[in-house]
Amino acid sequence: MINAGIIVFPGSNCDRDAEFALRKAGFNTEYVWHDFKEIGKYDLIFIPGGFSYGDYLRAGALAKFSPVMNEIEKYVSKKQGFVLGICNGFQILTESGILPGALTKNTSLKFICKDVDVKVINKTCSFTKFVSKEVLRIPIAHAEGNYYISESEYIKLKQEHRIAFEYVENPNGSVGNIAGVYNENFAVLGMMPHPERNSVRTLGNGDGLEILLSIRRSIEDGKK
Amino acid sequence: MEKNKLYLELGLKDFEYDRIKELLNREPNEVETYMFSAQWSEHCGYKHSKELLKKLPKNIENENAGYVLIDDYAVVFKVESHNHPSAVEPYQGAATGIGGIVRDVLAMGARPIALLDSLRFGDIKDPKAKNIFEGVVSGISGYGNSIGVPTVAGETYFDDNYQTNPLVNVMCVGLVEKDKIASSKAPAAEKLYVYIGSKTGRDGIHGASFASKELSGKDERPSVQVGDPFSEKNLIEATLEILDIPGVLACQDMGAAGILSSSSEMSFKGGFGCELHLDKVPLREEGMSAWEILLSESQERMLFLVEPGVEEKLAEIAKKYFLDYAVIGKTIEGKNMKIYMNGKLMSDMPINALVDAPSFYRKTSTPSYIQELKKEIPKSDIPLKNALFKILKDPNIANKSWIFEQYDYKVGTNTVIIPGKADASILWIKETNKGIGVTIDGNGLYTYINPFEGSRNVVYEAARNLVATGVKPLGVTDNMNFGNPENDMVMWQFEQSIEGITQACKELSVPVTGGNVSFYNESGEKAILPTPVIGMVGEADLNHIMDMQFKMASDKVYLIGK
Amino acid sequence: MKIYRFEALITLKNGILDPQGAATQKVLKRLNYKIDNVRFGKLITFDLEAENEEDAKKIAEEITYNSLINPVLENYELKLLETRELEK
Amino acid sequence: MKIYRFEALITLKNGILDPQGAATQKVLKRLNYKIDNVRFGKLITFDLEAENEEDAKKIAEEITYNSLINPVLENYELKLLETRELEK
Ligand SMILES: Nc1ncnc2c1ncn2[C@@H]1O[C@H](COP(=O)(O)OP(=O)(O)O)[C@@H](O)[C@H]1O
Repeated sequence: MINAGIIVFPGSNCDRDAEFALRKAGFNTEYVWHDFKEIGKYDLIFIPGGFSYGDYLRAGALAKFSPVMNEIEKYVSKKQGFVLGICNGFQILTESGILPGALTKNTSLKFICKDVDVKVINKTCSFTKFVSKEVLRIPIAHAEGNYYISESEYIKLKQEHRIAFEYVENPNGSVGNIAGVYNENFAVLGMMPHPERNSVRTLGNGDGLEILLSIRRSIEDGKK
Repeated sequence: MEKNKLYLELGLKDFEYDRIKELLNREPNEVETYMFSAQWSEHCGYKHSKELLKKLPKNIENENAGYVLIDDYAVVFKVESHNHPSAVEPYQGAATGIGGIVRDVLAMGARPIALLDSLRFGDIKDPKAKNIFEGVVSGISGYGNSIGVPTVAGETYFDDNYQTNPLVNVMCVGLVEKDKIASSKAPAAEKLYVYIGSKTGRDGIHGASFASKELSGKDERPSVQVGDPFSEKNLIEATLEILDIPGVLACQDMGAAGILSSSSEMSFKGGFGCELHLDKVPLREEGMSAWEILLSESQERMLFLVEPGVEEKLAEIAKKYFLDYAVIGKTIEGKNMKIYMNGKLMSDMPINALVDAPSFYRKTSTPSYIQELKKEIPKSDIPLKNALFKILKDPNIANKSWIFEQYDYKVGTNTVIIPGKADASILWIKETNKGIGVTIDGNGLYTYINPFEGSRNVVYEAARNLVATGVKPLGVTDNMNFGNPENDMVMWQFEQSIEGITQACKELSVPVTGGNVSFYNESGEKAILPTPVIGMVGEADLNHIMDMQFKMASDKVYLIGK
Repeated sequence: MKIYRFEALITLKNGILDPQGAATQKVLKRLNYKIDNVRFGKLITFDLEAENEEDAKKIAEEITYNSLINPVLENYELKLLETRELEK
Repeated sequence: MKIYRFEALITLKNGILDPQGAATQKVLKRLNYKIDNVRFGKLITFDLEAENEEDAKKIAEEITYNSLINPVLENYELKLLETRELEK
């Protein structure tokens, strides 16, 4: 079995959605409350969307002090498995410095909920290796999804192929239309769009499931 | 202040005060006068409406929210208005409106799964009206999105008649397995009242009370309530965990008249008395007096009744979710409510006196404006083509995506039909093939012209919206937005409207599961259009639902009906 | 004409709930800081072009009161930070 | 032990876009105000309990830098507003 741990912070609200989608993608799922410290057994750590700590101060800012975040840092540096942060999860990963850049207010200053098209930029790493399409239709739902990174760091990200997804039409002002980025060793992905919201046909065209399935297959291949 | 003047300042009438003295067999003291003023206010006491509301074909009495059944699930739903707070502070008014209705549904033990909003504002070209409109939408977005409950449908109208008195009606739908429905009725004496949630401050203590007591300088406007969606989200999860603990007997949200009304109503429904210790209540501000603590409408608080010994488990859950916790009293044998502060007995009186506000119902007759209206035949000489463009340009007809794209209508991953795609939205009951159809509708103009038929039509419109998506209507919740009920015309409109809704519900065989009344929607001379708002839910088989998009070129279009 | 730079310090009125401050405080307390009374406000800076200081102050007050604050919930304090000549 | 009240003034770094400031400025310009460089920041006040001023300042810096700001986006200035005796 491939095990996914879904981190639940006070204020997370896509944890149950993630659980449903991961199960559909064939993962064995467990919720991990933010005070918990034993995360070594998971093949995938999923940091779901929502408003951890109400998104007070800044989105994702207070969550970085939860005990589980220290463990996630260790998990990442020891390369124990994959980490996927969606929406608020992405914000938490940038706030805690695991991923570069910062997520700021949408240029419209408004929350935006709609389906958008995102281009898969790097199709060689585990998260996207088995994705069949070039462009995925995935919902966004955020007020602070405007990805900021300095010019020099942007160039570096590009050179290192660490941009995972780009919006076809920029909804929020993100530098370089960035919708998702990887860490240095491609084990951590943060993205604003919600693949877990489009994981079954009843809810859309199922494009989101492709990403989750790619992760599962990559983990399975790695275990062989 | 002289005692006998206080009651007048607080909005009680002379004959009501006499009634209170009769019920108590004595003069009420200061705290008690405040208690009566809150419990006998229109908001809590339904003085002008309770007689007429009895006509509605109800399926459930006396709970925080009503429900209908779909297989093994109860679909809990209710609508509530937050018109006045939204006029004063649009963002917070709307936000706290969401918070309040969510807690009503939560108190039934249901997980909130959807929100709907019915909104009315003045002319959108007017900067003030626009300001209120934008503030309200962002308040709903800010609060609803944060607590993770999708706002899946609504309606929005702009009309001069709502210029200074906007309508903000919000509806929440929740889902619970039917044998897990919670009750607000105290089942026995000597059980503990446990307070869970945010601290109590001076917010939302009624304007009437304030005018008389507090306002000393221009900077003091403490009655504005500020929403804290983070605490609400925590309260949702905490409440659902708490209700799973054996020995948790009843629960209620602290809404209007906060601690006072929740504790007295829970005890009263069970036929018991209660004892409260106000010094135990977690406070946010210093120097709060007994009446302020009792009447405060601070947000994000719930009251539970538990077996002694179980309270420690609640304390742990409260801690887990960053919430305050306190045992503030207990149920007792007898019929009295006893209020203590720092060991001193502040009040001891029968609960039924408090809960049983007098009825102000009176007969009315058809007002003259109806005759006048009948003489007026609307005419228009705009050429048809121009008329079409005019209609399409009208903000009431134009696309509403500016609004609903600010709402997270997908969180929860149950929204099978999303806003903009059909006349109603549909929510999936996961792991089944069933869906819940939801819609909310109102029509002030029709209701003004003919309150009976106009209101009857609103129920039918809601039903048509559901049926058009393949949903079978199951139940109705109503929000009656009217002017000053002391005015005969308004009272007549209200009565007619209730009768129209009653008739329609009987014709369609759908029960009214609950509702809300909002009177005094006027400013200056002018009352709003009488605006009953109908929320309706129904059942869908997900293999047989339909949205309104044309599917393919060369498909035929038919018009059916008269 | 000169340019006047103002700073508006906007704070919540006493008694008005500050959910951000409260949550931030709870988190910091859990990290064992001896912290209390955390309150969030806004800091808005802006430049005004005006004939003289008196005018500038009047306009700044007007803007702050009418547009920057919500008088139902907030108080403010206005500071003139600097004055400089208008560059042509 | 004493109580030290601090004020953290948090501003966006130069070059970081401030959509809120830009939007407000647009509205105010439309109202014919001669306004420019509108920038939004945060003002956070808090009380710290500490042995002495030096300690208090050190802790306040730590809290502000590690928790209250995001160094990718923001600068800050910290001010000690007042000191008072701890009431027992
Ligand atoms: N305030 C609102 N909140 C959420 N959705 C709204 C709101 N106003 C309108 N909508 C949505 O916009 C769509 C169109 O609404 P409306 O213009 O009222 O259409 P109709 O008159 O055909 O019902 C519907 O899906 C409705 O739910």
